[in-house]
Amino acid sequence: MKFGIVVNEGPYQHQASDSAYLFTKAAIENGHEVWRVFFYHDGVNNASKLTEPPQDDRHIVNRWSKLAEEHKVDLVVCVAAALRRGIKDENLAQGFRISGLGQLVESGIKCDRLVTFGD
Amino acid sequence: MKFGIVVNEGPYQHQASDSAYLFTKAAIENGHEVWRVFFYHDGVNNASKLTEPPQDDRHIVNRWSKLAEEHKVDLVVCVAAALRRGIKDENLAQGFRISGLGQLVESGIKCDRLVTFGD
Amino acid sequence: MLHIVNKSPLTSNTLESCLNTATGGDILLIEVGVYAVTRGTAVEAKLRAAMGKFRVHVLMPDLDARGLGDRLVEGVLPVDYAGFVELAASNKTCQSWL
Amino acid sequence: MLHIVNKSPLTSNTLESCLNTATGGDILLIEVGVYAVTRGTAVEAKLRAAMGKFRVHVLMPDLDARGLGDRLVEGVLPVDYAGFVELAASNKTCQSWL
Amino acid sequence: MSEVKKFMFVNRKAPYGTIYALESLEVVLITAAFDQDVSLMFLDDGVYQLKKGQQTKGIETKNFSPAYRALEDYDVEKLYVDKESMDARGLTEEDFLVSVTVLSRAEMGALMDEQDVVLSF
Amino acid sequence: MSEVKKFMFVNRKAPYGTIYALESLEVVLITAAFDQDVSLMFLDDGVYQLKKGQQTKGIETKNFSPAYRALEDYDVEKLYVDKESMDARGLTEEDFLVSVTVLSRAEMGALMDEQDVVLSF
Repeated sequence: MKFGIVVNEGPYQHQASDSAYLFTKAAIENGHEVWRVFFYHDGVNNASKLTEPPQDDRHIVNRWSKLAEEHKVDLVVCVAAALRRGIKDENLAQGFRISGLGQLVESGIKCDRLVTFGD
Repeated sequence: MKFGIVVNEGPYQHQASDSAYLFTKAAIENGHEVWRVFFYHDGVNNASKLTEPPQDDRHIVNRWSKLAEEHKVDLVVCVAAALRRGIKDENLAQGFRISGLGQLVESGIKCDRLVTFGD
Repeated sequence: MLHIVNKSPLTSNTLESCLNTATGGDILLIEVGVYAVTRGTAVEAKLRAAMGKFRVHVLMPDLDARGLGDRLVEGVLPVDYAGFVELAASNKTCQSWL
Repeated sequence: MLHIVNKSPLTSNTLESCLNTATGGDILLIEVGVYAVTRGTAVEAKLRAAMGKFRVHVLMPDLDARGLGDRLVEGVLPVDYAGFVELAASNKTCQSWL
Repeated sequence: MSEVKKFMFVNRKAPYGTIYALESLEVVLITAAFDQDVSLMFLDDGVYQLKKGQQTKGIETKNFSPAYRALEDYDVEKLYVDKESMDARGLTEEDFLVSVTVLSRAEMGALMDEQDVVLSF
Repeated sequence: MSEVKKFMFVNRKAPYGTIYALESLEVVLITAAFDQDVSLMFLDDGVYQLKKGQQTKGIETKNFSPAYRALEDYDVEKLYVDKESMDARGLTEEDFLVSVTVLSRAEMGALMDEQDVVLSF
C-alpha cells in the first residue's frame, strides 16, 4: 500500500516528528511504500542541516535523511512555510527538497492513505 | 520598571512572538525598560536571518532586530535550544546573541517583572 | 498577582484551572483566550461567577482581531497593550497559564 | 475510518469532540492521548461508554513511555507501530484530530 | 488530472492564535485548482474562523478572512458548520462571512465517512 | 550572588508529548546553581511527569525521569503536587518517583502568591 505522510511540527519541541518517523519506518518494514513525507508549517524545521542535538539525544534530522537515502522516500518541504521560517537550499539537509503545496495535494491524490502528525 | 520577556514559540506558527513584540514595544513606549528578551524552546527560531515572509506579511525577525538596535534590548537565544533547532552564529539575525539558560535565570533575578509568551 | 490566559475556554481546561487555583487579583485574557469574555458562550456563567473574585481584563486588539469587540460581557475591563504593560507593572508577579 | 487522537482527555476537549462526531470504527490513542485509556481517571466512564460504539486502540510504546503500560482499561486493544500501520492500511481514510 | 478524490478539510482551530486557519485556506485553493472535490468542515473553535468583522490592525497581522468570500470564485461551495460548536460559542449563521450549511455532529460524522482524504487544521 | 528570589516552576504538561517537562528540569537545576529559592509545582497533566516506571525505548527518546530523583542532590526539595489533578488521573503518592507535598488547589494558589518569579512549562 502507498502511504503519504504529513508532518506539521518541528523537531524536539513536539512529539509529532518522532511519531511520523517511527510510523514511516514501521510502514516500510512491513512491506508498504512511503511515497512522500510532506513537511508543513513548523514541520519544515525538520529539514535544517544545522541542527545539532546533545550527544545522548536522537538526531531527528539525520534520521529522516538516512530514511530518504536508504528507502528512496521523497522528503518535501513546503516552500512558503520554509521561507517564513528561514529554511532554504543553503541550510537544507540531505535528502530533502523544497517545493510547493501542490505536492501535498498530489500526495492526497496519488497515495492510498494519507496520515498526518501534528499538534 | 525593568521587564524581562520570555518567548517560547517560533514566528508565524503561533501568536506568542507577535504578542511578546507588541508588549515589548508598548512597555518601551510607556517609559519602561525591557532589559532582556530570552528566546527559549521553538522561540529560538525567531532569530533566523534566513526568514523571508510574503511581501504583505509582517517580518517578525526584522522587527525584533530593529527593536534591539533602536532601544538596546538584549535579545538572547538559548544555546541548547538553538543547537537542537539549527540556529547558529552563521544564520543568526542582527541584534541577537546566543547564550546559556543562566541568562534566563538572571532575567528573573535582575528584572522587576518577568512576562512569558508561549503555547 | 496577574494571571494571563491565552487558551480557548471551550477547548482547553486552562482557564478553569486558573480560576480554580488563583486566589484572586487580576486575570487577563489574550490571544485565543479572549473568546472567554464574549456574550452567549457556554462558559459565560462560569466567567460571571469568577468576576466576583477576580478583576477580569481582556486585550482588545486580540478581541477585535477575532471580530468580537462588540460582544464583551459587561464588567470585563478592556485594555490595550499599554494597559497590559500597566497590569504587569502593578502586580508583583505574573503567571502565564501556558 | 481511523480516528487518531493525540491530546490529553483531561486538559483538552479533542477526544470528546471525536467521540461525539465520529460514527464508529477505529479510534487510536497516541502521544499524550494515551492517558485516556488508563484506569482510574476522571474520563474512564466516558471511555468505557465509547467502547460500545468504537474499537479503541492504544499505541503501547507511547503508553510505556509514560509509565502506564500496566494500567490499561480492559478491552482497549494495544498496538505497536506495525499495528498502527495496519490500522491505517485497513481503513479507507484516516483523520488526525489535531 | 483525471482522478478526482473527495478532500475534506477539518478546521478546528481559532484564527490568528496559530497559523493553521490561514494555511488551510491555501491548501483548499490549491486542491480546488487540482479539480478535486473539496469540502470544508468547521468544528469546535474552527467556527470562529468565519466570524464577520475581524479587524487585525491592532495585532499587526494580515486579516485573511475576506478570502472565505473568495472561495466560491474557485467553485469551493461546500462549507459545513457544526451546530453544537456554533451554539456553544453564542454564534448564529448571521455572524458568518459566507453562507454555510449547518449540520449536527452526527451529520458531520457521516460526511467524514464519505471522504477519500481528510486533512486536519 | 547575594540576591535571593523565590522562583516557582509551574509544570502543567505531560512528558514526551512536548519538550517542556525536560526543559523545566534544566532551568530548575540552573536556578538552584544560582542559589535561588526554588519550588516546583505539578498541576493538571504536569503530575504525569513524576510517574514511576517510564520506559521510553519504544519511542526512541531519552527517559529523563531519573533526573527528578537527582533534584535533592541540588537541594531542590520543594515539590508540590495538586491533589485534585492527581485524583482526576487515578494517581496516588505511591506512583511518584520522588516524595512530594500534596496540596489542595487553594493551597497551590496561596503558594503562587508568595513567589517573586513564576516560570511556566
